[in-house]
Amino acid sequence: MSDQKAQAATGGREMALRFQDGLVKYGFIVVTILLFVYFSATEETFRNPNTLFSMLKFTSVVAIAGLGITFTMVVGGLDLSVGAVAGLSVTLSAMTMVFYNQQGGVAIVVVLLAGALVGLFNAFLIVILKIPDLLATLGTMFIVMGLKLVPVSGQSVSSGMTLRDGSIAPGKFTSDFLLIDRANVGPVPFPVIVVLILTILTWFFLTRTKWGRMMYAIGANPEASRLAGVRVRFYHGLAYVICGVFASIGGLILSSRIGQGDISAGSSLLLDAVAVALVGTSVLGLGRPNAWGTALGALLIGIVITGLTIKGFPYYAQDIAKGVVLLVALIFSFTLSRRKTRYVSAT
Amino acid sequence: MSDQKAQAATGGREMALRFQDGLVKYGFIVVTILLFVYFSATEETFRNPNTLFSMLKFTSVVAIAGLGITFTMVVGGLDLSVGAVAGLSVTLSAMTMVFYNQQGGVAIVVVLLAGALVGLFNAFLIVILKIPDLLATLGTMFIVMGLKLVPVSGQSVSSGMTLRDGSIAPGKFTSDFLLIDRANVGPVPFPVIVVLILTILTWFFLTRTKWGRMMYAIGANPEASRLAGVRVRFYHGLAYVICGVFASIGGLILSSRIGQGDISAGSSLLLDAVAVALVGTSVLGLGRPNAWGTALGALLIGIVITGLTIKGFPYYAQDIAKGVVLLVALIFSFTLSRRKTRYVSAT
Amino acid sequence: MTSQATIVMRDITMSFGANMVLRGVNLEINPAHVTALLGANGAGKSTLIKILSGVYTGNGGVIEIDGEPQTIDSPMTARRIGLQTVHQRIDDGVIPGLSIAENLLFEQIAQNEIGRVASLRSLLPKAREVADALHLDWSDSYLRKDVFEIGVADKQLLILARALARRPRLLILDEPTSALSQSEVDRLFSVINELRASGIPVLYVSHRLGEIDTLADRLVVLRDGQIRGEQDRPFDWTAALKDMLGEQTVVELESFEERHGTTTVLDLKGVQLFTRSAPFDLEIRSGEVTGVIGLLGSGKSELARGIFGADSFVGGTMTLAGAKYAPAGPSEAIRNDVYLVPEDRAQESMLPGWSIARTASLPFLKMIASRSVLNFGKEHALGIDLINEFSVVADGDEQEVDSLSGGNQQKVIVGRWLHGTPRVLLLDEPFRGVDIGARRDISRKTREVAGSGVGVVVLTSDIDEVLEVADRIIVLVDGEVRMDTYSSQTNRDQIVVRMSEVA
Amino acid sequence: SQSTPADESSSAAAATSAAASAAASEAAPASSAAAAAMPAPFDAPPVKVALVQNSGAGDYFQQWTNGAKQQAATIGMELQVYDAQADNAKQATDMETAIGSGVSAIIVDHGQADTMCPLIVKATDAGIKVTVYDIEITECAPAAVETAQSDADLATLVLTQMATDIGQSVPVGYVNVLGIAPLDRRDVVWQQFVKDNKWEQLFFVGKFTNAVATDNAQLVDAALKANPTVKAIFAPYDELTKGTVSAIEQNNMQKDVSAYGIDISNADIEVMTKADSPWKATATTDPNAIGAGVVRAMALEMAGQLDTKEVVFPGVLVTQQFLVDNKITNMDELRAAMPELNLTNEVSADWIPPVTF
Ligand SMILES: Nc1ncnc2c1ncn2[C@@H]1O[C@H](COP(=O)(O)OP(=O)(O)OP(=O)(O)O)[C@@H](O)[C@H]1O
Ligand SMILES: Nc1ncnc2c1ncn2[C@@H]1O[C@H](COP(=O)(O)OP(=O)(O)OP(=O)(O)O)[C@@H](O)[C@H]1O
Ligand SMILES: [Mg+2]
Ligand SMILES: [Mg+2]
Repeated sequence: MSDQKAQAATGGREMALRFQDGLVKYGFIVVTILLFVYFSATEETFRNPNTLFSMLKFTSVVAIAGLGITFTMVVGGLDLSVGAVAGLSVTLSAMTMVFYNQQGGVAIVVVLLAGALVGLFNAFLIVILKIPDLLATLGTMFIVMGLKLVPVSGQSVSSGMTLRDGSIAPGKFTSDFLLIDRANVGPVPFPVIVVLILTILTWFFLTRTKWGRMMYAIGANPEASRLAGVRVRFYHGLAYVICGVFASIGGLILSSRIGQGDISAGSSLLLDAVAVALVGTSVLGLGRPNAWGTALGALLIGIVITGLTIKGFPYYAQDIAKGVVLLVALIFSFTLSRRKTRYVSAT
Repeated sequence: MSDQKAQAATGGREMALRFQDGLVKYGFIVVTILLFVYFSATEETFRNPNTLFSMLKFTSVVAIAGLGITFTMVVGGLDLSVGAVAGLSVTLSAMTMVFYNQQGGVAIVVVLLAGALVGLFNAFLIVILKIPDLLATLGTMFIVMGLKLVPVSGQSVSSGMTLRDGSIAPGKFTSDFLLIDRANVGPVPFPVIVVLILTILTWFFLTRTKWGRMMYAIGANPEASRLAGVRVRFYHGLAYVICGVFASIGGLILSSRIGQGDISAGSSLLLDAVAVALVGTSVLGLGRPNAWGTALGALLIGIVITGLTIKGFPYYAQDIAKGVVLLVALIFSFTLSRRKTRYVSAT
Repeated sequence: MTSQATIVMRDITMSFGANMVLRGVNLEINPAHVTALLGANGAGKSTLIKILSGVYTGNGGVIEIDGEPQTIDSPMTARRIGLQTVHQRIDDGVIPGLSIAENLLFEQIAQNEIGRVASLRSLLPKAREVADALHLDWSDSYLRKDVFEIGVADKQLLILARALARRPRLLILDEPTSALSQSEVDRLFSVINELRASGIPVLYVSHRLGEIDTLADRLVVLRDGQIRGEQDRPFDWTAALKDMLGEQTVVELESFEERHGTTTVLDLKGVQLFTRSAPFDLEIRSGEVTGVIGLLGSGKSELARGIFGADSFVGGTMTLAGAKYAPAGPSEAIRNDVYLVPEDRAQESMLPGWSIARTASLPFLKMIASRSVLNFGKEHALGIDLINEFSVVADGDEQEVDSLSGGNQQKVIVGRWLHGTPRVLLLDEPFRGVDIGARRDISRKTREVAGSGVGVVVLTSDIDEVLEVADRIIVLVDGEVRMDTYSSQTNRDQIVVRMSEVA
Repeated sequence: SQSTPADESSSAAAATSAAASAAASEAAPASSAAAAAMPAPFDAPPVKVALVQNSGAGDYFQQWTNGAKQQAATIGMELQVYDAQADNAKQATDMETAIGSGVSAIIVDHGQADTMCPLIVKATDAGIKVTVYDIEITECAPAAVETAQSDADLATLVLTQMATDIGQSVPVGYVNVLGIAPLDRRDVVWQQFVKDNKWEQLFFVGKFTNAVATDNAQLVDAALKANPTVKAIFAPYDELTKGTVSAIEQNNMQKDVSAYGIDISNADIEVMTKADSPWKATATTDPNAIGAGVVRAMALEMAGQLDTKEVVFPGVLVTQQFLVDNKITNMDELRAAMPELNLTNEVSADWIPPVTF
């Protein structure tokens, strides 16, 4: 705040400052493009459109979870339970189809409901019991991770498995459900379409509608919002419900991709999704969580990881890359940016 | 906050309020004791002192990492890189002894230096580059996780392994190093002693010295602290360096326990340590991060998990338990507590 | 009282835990009247207002509007009934991250008075209408700006405009002018007069008696949670002050004999405050109180913060008692015995949940620590000292500062610096939101300190305040010194003229 | 999770065993009624034995454990299960707790030799009988019994098949993660086959994460795009194989590229038998049977009837052809068609009722 007065005061070299602002605003996108060009130039495989699409496809889950987290970041929180929810969705969808021999449609409904339910639970902890977001969702994470394993006694669910009563599981992953991940629209994989739609919806909701504005408001200044008669608790909770639903959508794609109720699914999702959403806050120098930023963040990380893999780097190079990307993004929005970034904290 | 005013406003029934305060202050400890009594009563194995000590030993690493995190929470941040640092320590100590055939003492020095170094890096990101704590340490976490695998090309380091150049690794874990975890002082395992000492040191530093006082000040209101002459950047950074060192101490114990450079070591540490430190804020109804709270939190989680294991619950029951314990603790300090809890946010 | 009172409050009570703040307030607000609400810090003014505006639901009493009882259980209901409130804290009014336009329309959006779906562009015209309520001619590009980037003054104006947007049945203003410049205050008053003319009642809270004198038709005084006095024009101020401060008789402004410092303690050379402003030289002398006065934005805080090392000047050098002085930060300034009481109490001085003793000892931990280990005995003594010296109203040195009323909070954070050994003591807006009693206490202390050979600088935008405390008066305009003289050699009017001169 | 994946040949549900073990535990008293036949210490049930697992998570370990429990029930052995959740450090403390808890024998299932050896020695020194599964401890803890499935054996079985299918000097791909004991052992065999058959290894990818199949699909996908000419891919762990298969399908290369794996599960069978699946053959053991076998070894050791300190459980080769011909859709049918999976003849004795799955 005052640093920034000082910074501004030291100004005068207008040119320099304008350049800096440009850097903050576009630097990130430029980096993304440069990387893309570099990889395409050096790796013929990378140029191949299939590569591009399967890359987008692989980042779709992270992107969707990231969008969910974006909502919670907008209201000044952070949902740590997205990974667990995605995992839950995988197990649940498998159970619905394999144990109870239901149609894919039913599985989808069940999963979305479950996601909303976990979101409601988070909302309850946060707005009713007044537990800070970060801590509440951490607790939820542990609980969901554990609970989902109870009905399947800790096992992955796969068709033809033997049930407790010794009978063979009647159902299997229905072909239509498997299409969620495997269908293409033209050359474009269906999950990518989903990401696109969800991003546009999120963007519209957050920037163009009353509800979105209220969410930004309670994130930035809950007290002022309350004094202005905003139903703070409602919107705060709503963000978590939406986040839960988004996470479960990501879970559906995962489930359809794996084709069985893999109990380990989703465990690596949380940190990536958080990273993506954080990177997103700095894209375009907006300095606040936003839909396109998150989507771009996912894309960028996808590019980096695919690029490195094709270039034959070992898997642990990817973690380093993730970290570096994240920090670069943060430097853009916090170190270089002269306006205070308004990503409000989680507790 | 203002909700809480409202809550307060409805007050008046003094008795009830006093009971509530009692609950907030001691409820948590009571829960711990009850659980302990219950398990001891029902499980003869649990009564056995060996069990008690190996339980304490088991929680020692989490407790130490938790103490580290406590420092960063005091200055209003949160260090997400502790798990990665502990993992790094394991790999580094193994490399020093196995690859370079050094003494255990050397390994210890190297590890502690590395821990401090990572802490410095976090400090740099946070106080110089002004990246919010949570985000900066998230980035560091990714980078450290990846970097530690480069020199060992992603493999666990064990004595007698073949090196890149095809030769056999010259060294092994020295017996004195292995004693770190395996030595006993009387009946008490050495790691437990370490936890005790570190807890006392932390408690003294935070509550009895001017440094600790200034750290709490920074956590409460950085700008006000700065204008009161506190060297905010220095102490904010210091907290992260200390945290790094603590994390690496935890890593040393892990390393000596595992007896090899297990690359997966520490991966489960972060969330547990955070949970413990958070639980700690609510113990004694202090509502702020504090040394004894963290230690007690670790103990409680240790009791619950050991108890459940001995009672033969499946592994996933433990996650559920962790979540529940965490939430109960949080309800004590946020829902019931009438004073605003002062765990300041992470960003 | 006229029978057709618009708003009637009967036996309003409110308590925070054990602390009973309002003990049966009876208040009538008549149409076409500006009713001024006076009261010492902590009298309960804001609390009363928060009950009227549905922020708190009081524990007792009735509110009648045009005869029928109303239950105001939320800000929403209050607004629906037509009670518009501008709360004391500016930060409680604006939402950073949203544009000025969105902030102007915020309540309407929240209440669905505007379409649920709208782009920023489509909001601009409506936003301009709202701004017009206060004759603010803000350009579209300005309306698109993030509220975070605008000055305190504009924030206050924005909030006022928003409150006026829909003609309210009652307008409630809680210390609306503490951040406004004179011209802006005048603009606000003219709008208030229009409202009054059109029959709309206004409830007005302020510590600035001058304003109340020019504006109010009636004044009510709140003390110990009850109405202790009501007057219609013309006002008898001594009576009002007695009602306000009760037994604690007003320390009559003893016309102090002017002191003239001889030795220059701090010497500023070629100091430049804003990039747009010209550099100037300035000497701060020990043994006298230097009053720096200027409108908001004139750079008083820049000056103070620069000397204190909290921010760096655009340019210039300083020498402290002959030695070169260029503090890298506040800690270095303090080591050189240069202290600052900053402008914004809540943001820049107070630590949430910290006791009086802890707050007081923070700048001088060395004094209460031996080899860095704290001595709680000494700390306790320090706290008690402070409470006695400044007659702070508190349960003891363990009470949390947040739970004190404004004036007492200010006493604590001013008083704590006097435990050090100041050579230069800077006070930025030390009287903001402070009642007359506390104000006299603080200014008396300040003069004592100066008397003991300290260079004291008081920065304020209020003429009464500066005349009350300062030996020497410096007028600051747009970051430049326009007048530097002893108060005996100037007068109020001259100062006003100089202040409002534009470069 | 670092649970040695190579063994996670996920197969039939824990469920079977759960049901059966219920039955068996009723059988337990009966068997002790015939206690005349039972050698000490099993003549006085229940005999407390601790099972210290590196990980109980996931299908493989669930079934391993249930196989063990089921066999244990038949001879009045009461298992106290410690589960370290793939955390080597926790397994160490679990082991200490077990030693302190006063059991007469301990079974150690997976873990790091460096971590567990000193503790195993500590146990054997304390007179506690120890049987380990899949940890190399013969040198460091000679007093304990070491059991294992033969990874070399498994790899040889499937690679021989691969060699006969694709012949010599062809371009191949390799998906594996080194640094994990069983995968390393399989790697040795692979290197040998590559040399002997003059195969040209075009790529070697693979990473071990919490979601192996999905994450490796991404790697192999990229690798395939870079090397479209490969004829066959060896991925010696079914999670890796599944990833490989889905990557091959991503690129519609089922016709040109075939995959060879190790381990099998219901899901795997589904994958192997679906129309033009590239997964041609796999080699496996049944974790239920292994669990039971290890318990039998422990029992014999406790009764002083075990004449060796090393027990190796053989694996079997399962080809796509075999599955299709016999219309096999899940593990139970596979076991029916391949009774040798039950290992009933390995380390058995007449007083130990055999269990099948
Ligand atoms: N949320 C709260 N919790 C506890 N006490 C409170 C709270 N808000 C106000 N108080 C106390 O109620 C009393 C009245 O506060 P209030 O803000 O109404 O005074 P005020 O007349 O507005 O003073 P000022 O002129 O400084 O604004 C004070 O003693 C204050 O300490
Ligand atoms: N953090 C900030 N961001 C944007 N504008 C600011 C900030 N702080 C102050 N300003 C504005 O900059 C101008 C100079 O601020 P400053 O506080 O120095 O004025 P001042 O002369 O001290 O008047 P006052 O002390 O009454 O606010 C004012 O218009 C103020 O509103
Ligand atoms: Mg007030
Ligand atoms: Mg100012």
